[in-house]
Amino acid sequence: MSNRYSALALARHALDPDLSWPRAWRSPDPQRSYDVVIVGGGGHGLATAHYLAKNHGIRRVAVLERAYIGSGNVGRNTTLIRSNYMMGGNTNFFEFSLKLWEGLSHELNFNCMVSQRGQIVLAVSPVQLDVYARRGNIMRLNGIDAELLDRGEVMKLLPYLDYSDEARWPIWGGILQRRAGTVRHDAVAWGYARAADSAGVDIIENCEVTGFTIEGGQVTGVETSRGRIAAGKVGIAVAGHSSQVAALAGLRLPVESHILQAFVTEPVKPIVDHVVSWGAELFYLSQSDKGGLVFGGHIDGFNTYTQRGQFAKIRGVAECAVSLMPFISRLRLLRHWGGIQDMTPDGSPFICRTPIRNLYLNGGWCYQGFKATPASGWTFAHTIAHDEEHDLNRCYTLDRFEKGGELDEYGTGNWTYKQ
Amino acid sequence: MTRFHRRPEGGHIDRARQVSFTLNGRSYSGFAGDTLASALLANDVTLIGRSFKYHRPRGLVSAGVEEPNALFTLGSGARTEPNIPGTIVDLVDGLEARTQNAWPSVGFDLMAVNQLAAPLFQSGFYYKTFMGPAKGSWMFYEPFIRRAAGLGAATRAFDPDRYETRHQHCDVLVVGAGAAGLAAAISAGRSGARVFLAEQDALLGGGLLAEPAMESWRQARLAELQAMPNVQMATRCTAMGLYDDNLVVLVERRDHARPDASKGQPRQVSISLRAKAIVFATGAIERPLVFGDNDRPGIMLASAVRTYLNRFAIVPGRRAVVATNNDTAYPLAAELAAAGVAVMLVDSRPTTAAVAPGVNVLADSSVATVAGRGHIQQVTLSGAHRATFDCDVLAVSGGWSPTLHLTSHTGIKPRYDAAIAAFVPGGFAKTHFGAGAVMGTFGLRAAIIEGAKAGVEAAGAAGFATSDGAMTTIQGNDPTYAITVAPPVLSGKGKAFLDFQSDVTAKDVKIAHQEGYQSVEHLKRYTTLGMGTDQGKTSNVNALAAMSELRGMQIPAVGTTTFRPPYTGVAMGAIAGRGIGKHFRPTRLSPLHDWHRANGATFIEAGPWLRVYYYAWAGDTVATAYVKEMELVRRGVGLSDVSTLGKIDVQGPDAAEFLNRVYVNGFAKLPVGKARYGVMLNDDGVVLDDGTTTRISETQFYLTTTTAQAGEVMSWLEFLLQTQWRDLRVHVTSLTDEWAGMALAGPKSREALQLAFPGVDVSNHGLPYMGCLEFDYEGAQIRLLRLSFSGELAYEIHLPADYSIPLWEHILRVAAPLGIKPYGLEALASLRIEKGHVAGLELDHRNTLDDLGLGKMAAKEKPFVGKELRMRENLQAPDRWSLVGLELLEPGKSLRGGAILFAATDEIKGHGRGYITSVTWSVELQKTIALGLYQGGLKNVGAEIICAFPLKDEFVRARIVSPHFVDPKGERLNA
Amino acid sequence: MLERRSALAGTKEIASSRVRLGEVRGFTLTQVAALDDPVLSDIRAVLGDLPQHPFCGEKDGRRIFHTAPHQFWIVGPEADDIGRRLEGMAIVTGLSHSRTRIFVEGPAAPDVLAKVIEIDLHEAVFGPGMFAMTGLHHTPILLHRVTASRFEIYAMRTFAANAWDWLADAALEFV
Amino acid sequence: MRIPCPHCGERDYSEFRYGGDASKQRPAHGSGDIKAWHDFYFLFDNPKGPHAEYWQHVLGCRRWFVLTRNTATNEVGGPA
Repeated sequence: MSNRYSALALARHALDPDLSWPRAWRSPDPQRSYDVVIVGGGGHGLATAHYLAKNHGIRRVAVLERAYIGSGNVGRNTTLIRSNYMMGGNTNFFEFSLKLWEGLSHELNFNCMVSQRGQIVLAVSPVQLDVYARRGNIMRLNGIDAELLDRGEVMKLLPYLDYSDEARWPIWGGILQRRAGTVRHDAVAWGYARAADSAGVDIIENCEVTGFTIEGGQVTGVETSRGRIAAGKVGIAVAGHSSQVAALAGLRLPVESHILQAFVTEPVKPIVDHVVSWGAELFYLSQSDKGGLVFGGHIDGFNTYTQRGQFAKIRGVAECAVSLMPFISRLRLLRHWGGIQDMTPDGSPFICRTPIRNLYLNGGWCYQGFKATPASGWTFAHTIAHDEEHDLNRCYTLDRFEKGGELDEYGTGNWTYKQ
Repeated sequence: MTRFHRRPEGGHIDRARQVSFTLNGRSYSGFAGDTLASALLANDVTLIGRSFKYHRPRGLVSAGVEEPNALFTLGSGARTEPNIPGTIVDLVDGLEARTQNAWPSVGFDLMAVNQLAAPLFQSGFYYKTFMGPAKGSWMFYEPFIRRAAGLGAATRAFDPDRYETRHQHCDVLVVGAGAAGLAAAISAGRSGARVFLAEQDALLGGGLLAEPAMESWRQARLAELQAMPNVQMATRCTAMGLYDDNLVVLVERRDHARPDASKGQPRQVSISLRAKAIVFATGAIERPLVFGDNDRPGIMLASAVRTYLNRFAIVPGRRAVVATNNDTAYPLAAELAAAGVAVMLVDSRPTTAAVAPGVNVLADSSVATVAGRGHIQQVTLSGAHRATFDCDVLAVSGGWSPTLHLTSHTGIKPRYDAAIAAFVPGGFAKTHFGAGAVMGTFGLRAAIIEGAKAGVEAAGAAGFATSDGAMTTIQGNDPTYAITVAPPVLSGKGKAFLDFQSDVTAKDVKIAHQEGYQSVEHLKRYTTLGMGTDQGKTSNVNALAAMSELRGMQIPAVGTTTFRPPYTGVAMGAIAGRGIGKHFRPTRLSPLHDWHRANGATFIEAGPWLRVYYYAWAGDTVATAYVKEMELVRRGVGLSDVSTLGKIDVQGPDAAEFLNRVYVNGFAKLPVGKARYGVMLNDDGVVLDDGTTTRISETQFYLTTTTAQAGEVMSWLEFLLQTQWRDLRVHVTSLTDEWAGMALAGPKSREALQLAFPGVDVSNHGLPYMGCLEFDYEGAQIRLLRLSFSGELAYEIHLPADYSIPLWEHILRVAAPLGIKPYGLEALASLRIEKGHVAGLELDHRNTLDDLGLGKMAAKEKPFVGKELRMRENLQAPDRWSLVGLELLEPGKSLRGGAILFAATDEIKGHGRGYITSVTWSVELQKTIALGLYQGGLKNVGAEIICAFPLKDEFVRARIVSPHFVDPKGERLNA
Repeated sequence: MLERRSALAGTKEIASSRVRLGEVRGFTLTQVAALDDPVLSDIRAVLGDLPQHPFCGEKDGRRIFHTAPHQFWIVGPEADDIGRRLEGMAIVTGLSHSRTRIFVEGPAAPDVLAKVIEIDLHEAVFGPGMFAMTGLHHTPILLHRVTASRFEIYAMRTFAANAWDWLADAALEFV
Repeated sequence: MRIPCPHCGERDYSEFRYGGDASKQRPAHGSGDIKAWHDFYFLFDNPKGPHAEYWQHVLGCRRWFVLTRNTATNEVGGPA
């Protein structure tokens, strides 16, 4: 019977208790060799496998995951998608990603709950509003939706913010991207896995890569906890641990690993209908479909691989939440957690070849890994298949710092820990 | 007929203090010492909610924080608080509670139709549908899903209550004041260590509160503790999380005391407690049994029935069935019998423990099905005795799960102990200890002894060697604890619930397994098991058991889920404390602030600073006022507050060499008494900051930075001196707070100076451009610099901050005949635009010296920070965007910051050739002008370009000109 | 002569039986730093024995704080010539206007401070005569415990009003 | 996390400012070697384990110092 998901299939299963759904993805043993091995079964790795099969007809692909798929940042982020970028290179890449998001549930036949509820970024000074305007103008000039809001318009859309004189920084206005929003993060990993699997990709969980076999400057396979696997090409997509895995191939990266924390409150009936971001201090919040308010702030600010955050930062984020939206004060925090992410000097990622032939890198995602997932997989698949960067990811190379090609979207300067 | 009723005596309640409260508007009464849950139960209110997905009737399951069902919305108006378990709410007079998730009422809930469609709602159903018909169809379905989800409703009104934070330190923290915790606190306390005993409950005693036989022991221990001044006891105080280096965050709740925010009384206090050692005595949480319709009201955890019976003196009807797979339910059966309840004890194990008289025991039997929708009425058994019994309550015990959440917050994985069918702490850090049920020690006597030992060890770890672990305990041995977990029923009729709150059944786990969501995290995320407000405290282990059954593995092989803080939900306000509203971040004020405020200033936030935007004398809106203030400076003389500039004292024999290294231009040969404009790069060759630095003596410089970068630059200089160039004999100190600064600018500024400081030679000869005079005026040390940000003849007067207001007033007074007035930030920033000075918007960590038209400043010979990396290919590209001036060519239209620039012949799309940073009306040229960055920069002078601002559908023509709109030759400032 | 005007000129002392909050005016704060050890002994020749962090030295009506390696703060009377006497031998920086001196006094003083100050204020750990450079609401302060129940805070002048507001608010429940 | 300031003693990490990898050797002032400066400034070992790093006690004595911390556990101290 068809494995296709639909309301009809659901009804059929409801009526016939003996009918059971097949596995969303198989659990195969690794074969001896593959055309392409992707290291890392997170959103980016699984998306890459999907597009390798779908766009390039490369099906002898294995995705190797150390734990269970989606165990990394795809399941730890705050689920935001947007394409409000102004630097050449970023703008089109992230808009391409947003376009892929818009069709993703259909493409994967898996409801990822792509919710384009709109994101509003709030400016706390006239100067900041000018800076946002520059970004918004660039978006419009590249066919991306953006609207400039004055204080009054923000008050209409977000009546529950603190507009009183008690507010430390007044809200001067904001910029709205209606097509931005949220996505059910786990569904992205599962949906890509299911699609890739049905195209013949082997998804191998609990399989840790312990080394690379490199002959004459060219990668020919990987050593894993489940034995050696030969590969024509190898792609690394393990953001958060890129330095660790790249080191196995003798590479040193422009990356420091930092923890970013995320938070969720108890579920309540609909109360926040947009994604709201604040310019006073990095802070962003949205309400999940389950009803919890999901939010986050800055990285803790020093490199670490522990997935525990510092309480001082937790308090700082709570102060942001309550100061911007005082009603949150009475809601209860249900859970907070941390994810390890690659921070790069300029805050922009890598999707590129490496000094080792047939070894490719996807990482350095800083804050923006989740929203980039579809475009990241799409362009990484292209880069692997054609052994060259696509126009969309041409600026995300490893050597950009040697050339002074930094892509500092937010003007924070070349500091991994200040991005 | 009533089922649950209150006994005339006994329990930890104060019958002398009656408390009245309402549920859904209807009044009830209880006693002081009740929880909302116990009071409702005493009133025989057993149906208190509807389930999340299927809207099944639900009743109380527990008597503690683990409660999955009995969630209420408390309070009203701005104090509305949803999803609060009635089991943790102190009953106070006038308490308003409402049931949730049912319409119109929990008794008759129309949403119960969901139950008909139940098969549709099996786990993961929403991933499989709501996709059609078109792309983005989810946007149509989502609102319905959102409204159906979300448990209770919150309010958007601002929280009127106050929350505090407190920092505290102790030697030994004991978490949990049950038998083990009390013993630990005492033995640790005897060592003289500072002990903090934290208990989440309103009373100290934990499980002892349901053990009548232990009451005298509890009282005696409390007396011992009260006699120890070094022991601090806190009730209603929950340890929410354990963080690095023994930081435990506790949240203390004071609702019961009716705190008054206007008197500064906090509703909750979050305590950041730093402990040298920690004893975890957090106890254990009982698990339900898994069988069909195991969620019916009247089916409660045995420990809960016992707590309601003994602590709250509530008898659960006339007939009770107690179903268990372990020994801990037996005392309850005995106590129920003693209370006159007909008890049937059903034990799934073949052999049973000893039982008290009056208790009928059926071994080798389990609950198969139950009858009764709104409340349980019958139990039908399977196994050895396939009988059916009527009952008013079914008390169940599926074993115990140690409360190890806190112990695992710093990453220590729990270990599965098959003997007790539960996870226990997988190990401890040097300074961590455990005692009692959390360690799997379920006997009281053993727990007390273990607690006393842990207290001694913890005190030792905290540096208090000698302590006395001798502890009065109880006679006789603990009853043995044995448990046999029967495999959970995964099929059969009637939903067998694992997670009551999220409505996750055994069948859902089966489906997850079939579809391959088999790792614990996949199971949780796919079925939402354990994701509710109770965070799966009663469901995690039963779910693991179900999955291990399906996978044919042992539970440890299936794994455990990671516990995340907080242990129980914590009000966001309590975490934030007072760092909200106007106290969100510190506000920084100029030493002249009081004068500004008293003299019609409108302020604007500039980073941490409050600066003067404009003054009332010039107008009542910034748009009109700043132009007047500019005219004042261009035509007469104005005074402006520049105290926010970063100021740094650079002293030492190598001070000149030091500055020579950090600035791109030379400072080694700067003569004493002279100032010089300097630019610093970061190591990457990008501009870090600019400012004017004055040589006070051979070995002392007075360095100024921009307001925005002051902190960065100070830290950077300290970094270089303290870690990289330790050979340089230089010391730096911030003077930003010590010195105030005021800019005196305009053609009449010299006259104003002469009036202000008669006897000081401020002639062009006495004080030439970029010169500096230091003198004493009326007891104040004055540093008078001749430099200009506006391009006019101008000076900066720096002096110790406390003198700034008197001097400011003096200057305004004596120079009044010249028409002097103060001017604000908007005018200051606009005057610099006219002069083409770069500032914050141009110094954005992306631009190079050449981008800002400062390339010529870079020294050819001497090395300087950033000299190497500024030579990188792209940073030297000839077509980089660099600083230009712009003149508006279409009067009546406007230039705007953030506009994107295009050549006249370009198609208006893409990223353009540059952008506008700053715009102003030029009083000098009487037209709108701007600064911006443009591809190729000044090579395009004279070119006509398009300034695109599509956000407002504006496309305006402008001409590229030199950014130096005013006095390009600098005749004015040299005059 | 110009009148000195404090950053807290506009504020009024807060007083109750449990806590008093006010400002100490009219003092000289001189920072003296040595680039090497020999200079330290020159300084000793003028000031006598130098106190070691975290203990505040009291001598000739002056308080001396060891604020950093080879660096001391000397808090003296309004007219103090100590800076001039040290000039030439060490690096001297006048900071009299850079800090605002706030006192918190009374039985509840430690409770007020514990709301915002992270260090252990227990008398056995941070006793009379000790000081610490630490944070108050994100800003650096020097906290000096003068007696068991009196603390003095040297706050940055531009943040003094902020520190005052914060402390006054923290003291509210004790007033 | 607690960080031991060499002058002020142990304090919460929020009193400090992180300054990055301290094991990297800054090229000599004016060395002129762009490649060396690139590697120094832009590349990181980013080890999972002991890490020597700069911190400044910004809310205290303002000293910069080198701290060894295990990035896998946040445990402070031990050999780099």
